[in-house]
Amino acid sequence: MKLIKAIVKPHMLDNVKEALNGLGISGMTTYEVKGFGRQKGHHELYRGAEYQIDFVPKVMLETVVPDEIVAQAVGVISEAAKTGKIGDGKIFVLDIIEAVRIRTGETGNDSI
Amino acid sequence: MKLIKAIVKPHMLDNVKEALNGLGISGMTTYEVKGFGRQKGHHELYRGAEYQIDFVPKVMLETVVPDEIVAQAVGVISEAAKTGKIGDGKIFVLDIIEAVRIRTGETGNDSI
Amino acid sequence: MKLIKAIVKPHMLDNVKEALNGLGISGMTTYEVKGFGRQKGHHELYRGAEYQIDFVPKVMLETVVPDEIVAQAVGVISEAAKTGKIGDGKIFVLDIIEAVRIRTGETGNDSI
Amino acid sequence: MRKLLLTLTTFAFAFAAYADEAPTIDTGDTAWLLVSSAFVLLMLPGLALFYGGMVRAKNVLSTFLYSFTALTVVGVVWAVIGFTLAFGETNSPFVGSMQYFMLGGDFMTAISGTIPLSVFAMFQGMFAIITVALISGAIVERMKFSAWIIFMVLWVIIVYSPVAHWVWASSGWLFKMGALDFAGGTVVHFSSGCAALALAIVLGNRKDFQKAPILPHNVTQTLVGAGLLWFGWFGFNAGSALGANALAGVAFANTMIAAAAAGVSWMLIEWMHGKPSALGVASGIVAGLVAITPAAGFLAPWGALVLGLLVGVVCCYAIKIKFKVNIDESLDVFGIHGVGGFLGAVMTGVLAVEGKGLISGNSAQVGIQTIGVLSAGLYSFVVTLVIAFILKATIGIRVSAEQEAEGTDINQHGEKAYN
Amino acid sequence: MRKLLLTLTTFAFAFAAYADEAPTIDTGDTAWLLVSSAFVLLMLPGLALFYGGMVRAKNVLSTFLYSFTALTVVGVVWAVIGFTLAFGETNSPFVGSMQYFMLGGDFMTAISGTIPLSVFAMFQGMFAIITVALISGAIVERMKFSAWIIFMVLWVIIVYSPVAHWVWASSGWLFKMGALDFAGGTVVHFSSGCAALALAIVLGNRKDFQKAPILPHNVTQTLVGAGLLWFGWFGFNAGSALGANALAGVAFANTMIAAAAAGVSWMLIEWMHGKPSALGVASGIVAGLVAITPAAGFLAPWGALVLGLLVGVVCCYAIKIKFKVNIDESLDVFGIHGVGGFLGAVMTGVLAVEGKGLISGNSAQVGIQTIGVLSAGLYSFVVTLVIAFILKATIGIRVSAEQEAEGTDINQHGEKAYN
Amino acid sequence: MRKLLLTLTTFAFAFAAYADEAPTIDTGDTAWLLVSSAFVLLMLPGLALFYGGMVRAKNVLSTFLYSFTALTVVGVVWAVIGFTLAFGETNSPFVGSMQYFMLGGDFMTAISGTIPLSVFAMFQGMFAIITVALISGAIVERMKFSAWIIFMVLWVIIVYSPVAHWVWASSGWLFKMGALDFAGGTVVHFSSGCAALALAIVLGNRKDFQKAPILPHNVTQTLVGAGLLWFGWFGFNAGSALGANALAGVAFANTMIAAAAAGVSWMLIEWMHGKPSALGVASGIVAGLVAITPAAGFLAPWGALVLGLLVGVVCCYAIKIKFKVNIDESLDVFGIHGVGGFLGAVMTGVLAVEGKGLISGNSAQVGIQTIGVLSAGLYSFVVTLVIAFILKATIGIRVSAEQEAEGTDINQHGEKAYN
Ligand SMILES: Nc1ncnc2c1ncn2[C@@H]1O[C@H](COP(=O)(O)OP(=O)(O)O)[C@@H](O)[C@H]1O
Ligand SMILES: Nc1ncnc2c1ncn2[C@@H]1O[C@H](COP(=O)(O)OP(=O)(O)O)[C@@H](O)[C@H]1O
Ligand SMILES: Nc1ncnc2c1ncn2[C@@H]1O[C@H](COP(=O)(O)OP(=O)(O)O)[C@@H](O)[C@H]1O
Repeated sequence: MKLIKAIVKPHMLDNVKEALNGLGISGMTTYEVKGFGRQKGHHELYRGAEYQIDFVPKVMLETVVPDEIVAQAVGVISEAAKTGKIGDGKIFVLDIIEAVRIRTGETGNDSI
Repeated sequence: MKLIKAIVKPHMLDNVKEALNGLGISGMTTYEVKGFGRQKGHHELYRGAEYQIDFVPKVMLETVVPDEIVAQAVGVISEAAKTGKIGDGKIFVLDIIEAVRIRTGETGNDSI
Repeated sequence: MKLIKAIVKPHMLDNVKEALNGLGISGMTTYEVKGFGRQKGHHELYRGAEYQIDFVPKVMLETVVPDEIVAQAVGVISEAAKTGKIGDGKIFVLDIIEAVRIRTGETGNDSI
Repeated sequence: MRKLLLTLTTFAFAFAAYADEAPTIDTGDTAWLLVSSAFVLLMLPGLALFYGGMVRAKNVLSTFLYSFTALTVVGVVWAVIGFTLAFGETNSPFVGSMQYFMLGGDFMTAISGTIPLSVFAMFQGMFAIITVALISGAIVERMKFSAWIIFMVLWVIIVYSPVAHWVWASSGWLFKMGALDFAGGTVVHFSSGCAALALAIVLGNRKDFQKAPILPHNVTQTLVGAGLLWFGWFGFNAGSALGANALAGVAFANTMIAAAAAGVSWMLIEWMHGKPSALGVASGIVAGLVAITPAAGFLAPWGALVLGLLVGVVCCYAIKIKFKVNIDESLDVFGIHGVGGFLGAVMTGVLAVEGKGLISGNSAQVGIQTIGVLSAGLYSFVVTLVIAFILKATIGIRVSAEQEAEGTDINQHGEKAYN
Repeated sequence: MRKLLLTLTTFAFAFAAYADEAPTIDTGDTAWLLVSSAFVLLMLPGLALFYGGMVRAKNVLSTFLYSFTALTVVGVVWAVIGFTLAFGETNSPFVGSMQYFMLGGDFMTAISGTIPLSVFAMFQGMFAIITVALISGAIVERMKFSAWIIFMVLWVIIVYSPVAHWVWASSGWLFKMGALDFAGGTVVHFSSGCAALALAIVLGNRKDFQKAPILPHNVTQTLVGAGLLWFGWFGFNAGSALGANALAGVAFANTMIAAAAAGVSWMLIEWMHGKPSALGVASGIVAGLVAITPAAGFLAPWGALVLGLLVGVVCCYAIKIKFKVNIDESLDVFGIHGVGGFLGAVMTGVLAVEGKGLISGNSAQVGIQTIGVLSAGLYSFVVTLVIAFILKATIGIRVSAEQEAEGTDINQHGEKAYN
Repeated sequence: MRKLLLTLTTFAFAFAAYADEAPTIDTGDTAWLLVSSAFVLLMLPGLALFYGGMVRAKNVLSTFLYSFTALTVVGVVWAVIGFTLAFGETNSPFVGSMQYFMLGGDFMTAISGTIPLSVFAMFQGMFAIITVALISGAIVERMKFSAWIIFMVLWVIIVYSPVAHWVWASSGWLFKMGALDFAGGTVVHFSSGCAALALAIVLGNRKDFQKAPILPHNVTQTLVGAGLLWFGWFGFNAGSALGANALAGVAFANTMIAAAAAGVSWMLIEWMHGKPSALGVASGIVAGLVAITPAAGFLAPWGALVLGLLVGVVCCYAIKIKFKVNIDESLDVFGIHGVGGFLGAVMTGVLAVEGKGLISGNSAQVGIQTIGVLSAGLYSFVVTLVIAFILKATIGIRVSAEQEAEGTDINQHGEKAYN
């Protein structure tokens, strides 16, 4: 199994989720993050003090999938999250040694 | 060392923390996430517009432990987080290549 | 490539970011977490009920870097995040199997 | 009743001329009107909270600013020209004279009824402000701020002030026709509801409307806002008695009862179809306040109860129409202020006691009410359409799709609400 | 004093009958009472914020709704039957007549003292509403919404209206006994405190009570709520003078002083044991306001200072009892309104000046006060127990354990406060 | 005008002595002043929100507490000694007598002008409270809570009460000199602005000032706060007419207009340099309210418009000075209340109508105004410096660097705002 971490634009999350569902991947976990990268942030001005805000709000999506469909999953995420503009985000793949479904105690591919 | 990522129900977190403490594991990091999976979300109705909210609030717990106690740790988390109802969550184990305690510069098992 | 996860004190984040920028690492993702560890939390008292709050607010910084500069990166983070007081945090390094820049489809070192 | 008292004032002036007896200020009436004016001002932060809670966090400051700039911009416009356009003495049925341009002339010493003219002018000014701000519920999350500012200036001059003249000035044509509007069901609510609809049509729907969930970011804000609105509305309605008298007492009681009743009936309808929601109770309260506005001084308490129960049901269904016709009048300005204001105006003709309404023997009133409210609404709708099209054709009326996705707070105002 | 004026009204009516001189409305008094009524209404959003800030985010809308449905549901019940049960003219020592059922009869024109009866009725209605809402502090995070709605209807009819009659109507038995309750220490605070205790007992503790931390989700809400409560309380207390007169001035001053003093003394006690907290200052302020309520028009300023300092200390300790006896009266309704209301009522008998209290030579008053407050409290406690048991046995009074864990906002109302 | 009425009161008393005709209470005036007092109290939660929204979440409760403890601590101090130091009858040009120590003597029955003395005393007390609270904007995120408490007690006794005597008591030296201060431009705003500056200097800058971004954690709080301030300010300014009369009406109108105008002009300046922000509109509104305070009853509406437009521009630039001189007067108390109060006081000398200002022929007034405002400011600045240095040398005035990083809510109050 592999853990896919995808950092995407917040308003593309729904798209990505549906694309993964399309592949039969229905388990995933998301959280809000702040990204730094090539995409510049913006200026904010509060009562005469100007601040360069570097971070850009992004969403991190994590999903653990069987080895067989990693490539496919990465592909559909890529496609579904793409706007073609800077700041579209990254996908990282990590190896998973073990996985457990707490409710049933199942492990491995059965658990995800 | 291994990184254990456990996605659990928010009100089970205290339980899990105590169980890990019982094993002598006192270092961990948690954050709030939104989970998608078999557990259905719920409907929300705002002024005539009905929305199916898929995400379910969960807590992610990450703890890095020495290889020797990984199995044990996974076991106690499983037990402590279980309600037996759908949505109890998952545990994933990943390999850690290196670990550093910033304060002292210690590395490896000494650092965690 | 490696994924560096660094848990640091919130007010040290700017320091760490600049140190990484100094190394030429400009891509990273951060989020707020709650840490448990040796650093004790604090007591809060609400209308006669006293609570021991164990968690301490921390920031998680994740950055994926080429293998060659992992050691250096870990070094500068360590340095930049250190106050010498308990609770300075940890750095964990994990292996990355694949990385993709969504916008361009580039993979590997080119993508980060 | 506001108009009745204005008439009385006119009579009083006339009488004074004959009898050489100057009209005098009553401190109790003046105290109540000073307070009422302040109460209505507080409805603006109230409205900002009410609306602001219902939008997404990335647009909340823009939403607040629609109300706060109504306070500032319309506040200035009213002092400069709005008041005199509405209430400057004249024989014109359509618009006031320039007598009080810049609040000059004898503004500082004149008396209106039993209160200083300055107090009357400020009380009326608060109505102009809230009416404009109400409209903003239809344009949230996508209108250009610059277009909003210009829109407000034009609308208060071209629409609000004249319509207020029609209904409340003693030479106004609707006033002369006998239309009853105690505190602004026609002038404030139906006219803003129609303007909201027109603006929503020209602006177009939000990208996510009927596509992705648009969840209210903070419902407690909306509830607190509803509470402030209710509080302020006592100034709005009972203040429209223009004195601290029995009429004010009745208007106060009716306002209380109608709001409570509509809060209950909206809740029950929701419960019938599912769960009773906080947003529903708040919406019902506001609907009740809207409907009782034109009627507050004309009904007996039982009439307020009936009207409140009715409007809670009607508006609870009315706000669903926008999904059917696919017009994103986002926060239901038409669905609540338009529909509720219309219902209140017409029902005033039905339920008014003391020989004023159908129920007490005046069968003509329902027709008069209907003509009055429709004329004002139609005028408001058409002029708003024209203004909106001109704005669209010149400086542009809507932010870009990218800006909409990013949120209007950052790109229109360079700031974020929550850090 | 409220009762004294009612007596005067009665006298005035009597006199009018003889002298053929109708009672007249004073515009200043009327203005003040209109305002006071609105001020008390604002205490409801204030209470919603005060309580809502102290619960967890998943239950905040339910908590807000307890106050907002008090406004709507009790608002309707009061108009239909509550007012007449409390104040309909009668010789009964226990309950009013049906004279003002549905606010009919001569409601729109009658005068009470120097103000329109409609204003008096609304002012009193706000008291009924806030009293019911106060109780909700004991039931947060676990009561079924349907049970709450039915509870409110029954409680205001069976408990509040009669007790108000006992204390404030000129034929009421406590009134006749000479019990002093300027603005509701007995009727409002002690009676709601006792009802809260009874409900908490029947409901049972929250699952997490004394087990897991139950942290207030937003203390700034609680502080803002305390601010609105303080503001509104001026209407509550100084409005109970039923006129804009010297008595109102004294009641206002005493309200200010007692609240300030209790805020200080609670803060100092906390500081003695650790750190002075924001929640503590807010709690002290409310405790001071509670205690001065029955006393506001009867004390000299130094008396208000003493009472305020005292209640801040007493309540700061009293709220810890619930942990000892393991009764989860969650937001300290009994600890603050019960204890503070009792203390205020009894201390009124001690500190009242002008021959009314112990300190000015009337040694009997303390006893009368104690009997008065205990009777009302006991009645409220017992009837509440009965209502609660009936609810429990029929529709159920508490959400399931799972719903409690999930939060009552989602499962009772189908919505979330923050998105 | 407040002083004029005080004089009238004195005359009235004198007259009463001769003519054996007691001064009487006017219920309308009393109603308005009761309300005005409550309105000003509401400015404190308003200020807490206004300031609290601009700090970081870890310091918001401390920031709220500065205002709430002003209510409690200064509330007590004012009752005990502040009021009598300011307004106890005397011939001293500098400080009042002990006549009303502990609000004793004939406090409960005395009359001031046409209102009960108790009402006058509370109205004035609210001014003392808000003045102290305003200062706190300069010390947020770093002052020790204990030092703040002691500072308040000393400052209200040594600075506020005497200065109020100078300006508003009929024997006060600035009053006798003829300085005009309708509602407190000098006493409240410039004096608190100068105190803020002094405190900021002694405290030193926040660690992050000009180093790391210090973002407002919740701008909606700040906007709601601005709304409550505006609302309350009507009591502040129009209440200073000490009656519900034409003067109150004018003061009300001018307050409305100046606030609106300054909100507009600040917005336009920001727009010129970039984007118009919500924080800017709110700041402009407050600046307008500050500047009109000393002038409210003396200007014609056009004067209020001019003054409002002017102060919006001036303060929008003035708040940038702190970055140049590197003095962290954090929330711009000097930049807005100091600068705005000074401008308002001086411009009152220019724009006052009816022969009081330069524009209506009184060329001496500008000089008198300048002397008046500078004397009060200088006195406030110097005494504050002394108090601050003593606090620093004894109990310490600032939290440790570590505590500052952690946030003052946790370490000063043991609690967190948001959980
Ligand atoms: N090396 C990295 N490690 C971790 N996260 C990264 C890295 N580089 C970029 N990111 C994340 O991806 C997001 C998008 O990257 P950015 O460089 O702005 O645009 P793009 O992906 O289009 O080149 C960033 O906001 C950040 O959250
Ligand atoms: N493949 C997956 N990858 C990442 N997270 C997952 C995956 N599957 C489930 N989760 C997480 O686990 C939670 C529980 O899973 P769910 O399928 O709802 O119930 P259960 O674990 O009882 O089968 C989800 O809400 C989600 O956060
Ligand atoms: N074994 C672990 N796994 C994951 N996170 C850890 C672990 N140990 C510590 N942490 C994180 O590092 C933070 C600092 O650790 P702590 O033990 O408090 O201090 P120090 O790093 O100075 O020894 C914790 O708050 C927690 O977020």
